[in-house]
Amino acid sequence: MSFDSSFLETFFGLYNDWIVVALMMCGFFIVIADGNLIKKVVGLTLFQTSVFILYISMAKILGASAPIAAEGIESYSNPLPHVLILTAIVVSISTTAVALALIIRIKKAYHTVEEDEIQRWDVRIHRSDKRAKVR
Amino acid sequence: MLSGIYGLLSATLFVVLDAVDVAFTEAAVGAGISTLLMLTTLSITGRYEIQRPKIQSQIALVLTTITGALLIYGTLDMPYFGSTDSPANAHVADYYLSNALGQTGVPNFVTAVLASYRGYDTFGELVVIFTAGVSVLALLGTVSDKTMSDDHQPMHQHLILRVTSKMLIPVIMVFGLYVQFHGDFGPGGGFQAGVIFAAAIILYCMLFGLGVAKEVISLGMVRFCAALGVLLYGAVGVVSMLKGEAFLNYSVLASDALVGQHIGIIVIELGVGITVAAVMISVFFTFTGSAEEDDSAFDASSPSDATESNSKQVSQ
Amino acid sequence: MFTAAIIAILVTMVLALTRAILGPSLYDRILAVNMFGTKTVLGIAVVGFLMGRPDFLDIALIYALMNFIGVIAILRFFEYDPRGTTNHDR
Amino acid sequence: MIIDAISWFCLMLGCFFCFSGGVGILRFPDFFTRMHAASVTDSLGAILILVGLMFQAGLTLVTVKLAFILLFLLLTGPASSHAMAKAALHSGHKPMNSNTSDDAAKNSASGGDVSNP
Repeated sequence: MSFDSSFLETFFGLYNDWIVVALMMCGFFIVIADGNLIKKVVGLTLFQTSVFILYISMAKILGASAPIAAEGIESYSNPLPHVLILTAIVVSISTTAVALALIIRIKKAYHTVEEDEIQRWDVRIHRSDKRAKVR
Repeated sequence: MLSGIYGLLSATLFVVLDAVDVAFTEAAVGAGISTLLMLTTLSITGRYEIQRPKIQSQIALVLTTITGALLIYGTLDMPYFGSTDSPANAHVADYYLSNALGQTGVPNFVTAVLASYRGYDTFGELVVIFTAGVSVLALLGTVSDKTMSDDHQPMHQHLILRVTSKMLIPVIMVFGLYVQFHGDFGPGGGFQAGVIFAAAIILYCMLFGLGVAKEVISLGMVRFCAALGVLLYGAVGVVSMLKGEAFLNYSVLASDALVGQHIGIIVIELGVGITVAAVMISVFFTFTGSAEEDDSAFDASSPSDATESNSKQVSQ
Repeated sequence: MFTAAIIAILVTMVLALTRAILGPSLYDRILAVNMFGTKTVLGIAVVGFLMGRPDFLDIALIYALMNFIGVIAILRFFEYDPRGTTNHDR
Repeated sequence: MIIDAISWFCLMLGCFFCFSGGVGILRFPDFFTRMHAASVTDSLGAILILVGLMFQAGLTLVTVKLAFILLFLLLTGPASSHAMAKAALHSGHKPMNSNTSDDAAKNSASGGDVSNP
């Protein structure tokens, strides 16, 4: 019985972290299991989002309100993680844009966005390079 | 896959809702711009995908499960959700919460911390965004200037959509300005306003074609604005240095410290807004430009890059 | 009462999400996502009232905007494709 | 008091419409009926819920913002529904357009989110 209640307490104390872990692992799974480069980028954004949620849930204080000063409100949530994540979101979209631009370039050069096909191309080009040098 | 992105991000917004400013940014960036960029890329690369052997994903699944279990084991030591005395809430946050209103005169704590206390940090982020915009231009920008003069209007079938959007675009822009300058008092600020402003232009570009949109706001001007915003931010810092204080200390900008803070925050938020909007617009223009160039290449049935890569394999 | 409204909206969102995942055609999914977005807007508005701080309405407004732009973007990029089909490779 | 009652009535009715729309989008057999369910209840539910909230807020800036949201939803909702219906009609009326059976098979293999008439 006591074990049960302590487990429940842990669960309600930490469920935000567990959600973050689940999301993060979804993103991680997509990144390592999928060969499609766009899907990898989607996985990365998922991963990033889970980190955002981690920070924001850390900043939350139960019973507190959004950090904008107003009359009659005593306690506010912690504004510092909000600031960090606000800028991080905009930076993440910029980096995502760069990644997507790279993918477009890859598509134009290789005519595919699948990782193993790209590697096959690379290997083939490398071999033909070697052959040319031997000659 | 398409809606997956969208639905997930909107769900994120709900989770994040206790942080107003962050929710705002996430709504504008995560649900809006990032989906747009993904869609553009997807329309260029095509939705083709090969099936992979099952075993590979099973290995990945095992790996992620192990990592996840380890992480959950690690969370057992974390402070409980919403607790007041957790380390994250203990140190500098109290200082901000009790002093920000008196020192900066800005009721929105997030804006106060973002623009005033952590001004260096935000400047760095802004430079990162600018750099990202520059590198996208460096990667794809060379191709997009050729397709300036196409009268290819992608959605001319949708008359109702076009009329509605024409009505909405000015409203969106005014809303963007409101968010920009109301950021001191409510949720909002330069980052969000920049994204909203960019969204209005992007909407126009999607409905009326890239050529028309470029006549409204030319690529050169967008590039100029991207640099202008960063310079504006830096200039505020330099001016405060010239007045004998530290870099980005706004208190010396006017005779009264509070007024100085106010001026400084408004100007740097403006700089942030201009740069973010310009970078987003230029990224979208570049992406769409390379998509349309792709189209015209295929229309002419002489895909130049295809022959190029063919020649690569033949010649070697 | 606000709680009841939120629960109703959440249930509707779940239903829409189910359709978005099941959805046999692309358009079903777009429709469901659009509906999900509208419900999110309403949900944010109601949550703002529930928490006693209706400052959140700006977020609802921008969410409505982004929803619209998203739907247009999907239609724009996957409907009248000049090449006829999006996956012409191979 | 009366205003409160009206507001609750509007909210509950709006929730009912939302919910019925949700059931409709899940249960109806094909795309156009689903679209009917979704878009009609979307507009009606949004109007009722937002008007209910407006009664709660009284005459403040909040009401103005709510009115803006309402205006926005009323403009964009039908417009995007119309565009969607039109797009679906276009791709539905030419059953094999741009989708040779070969392509369609590939699509359904790659994720199955292309209509396969």
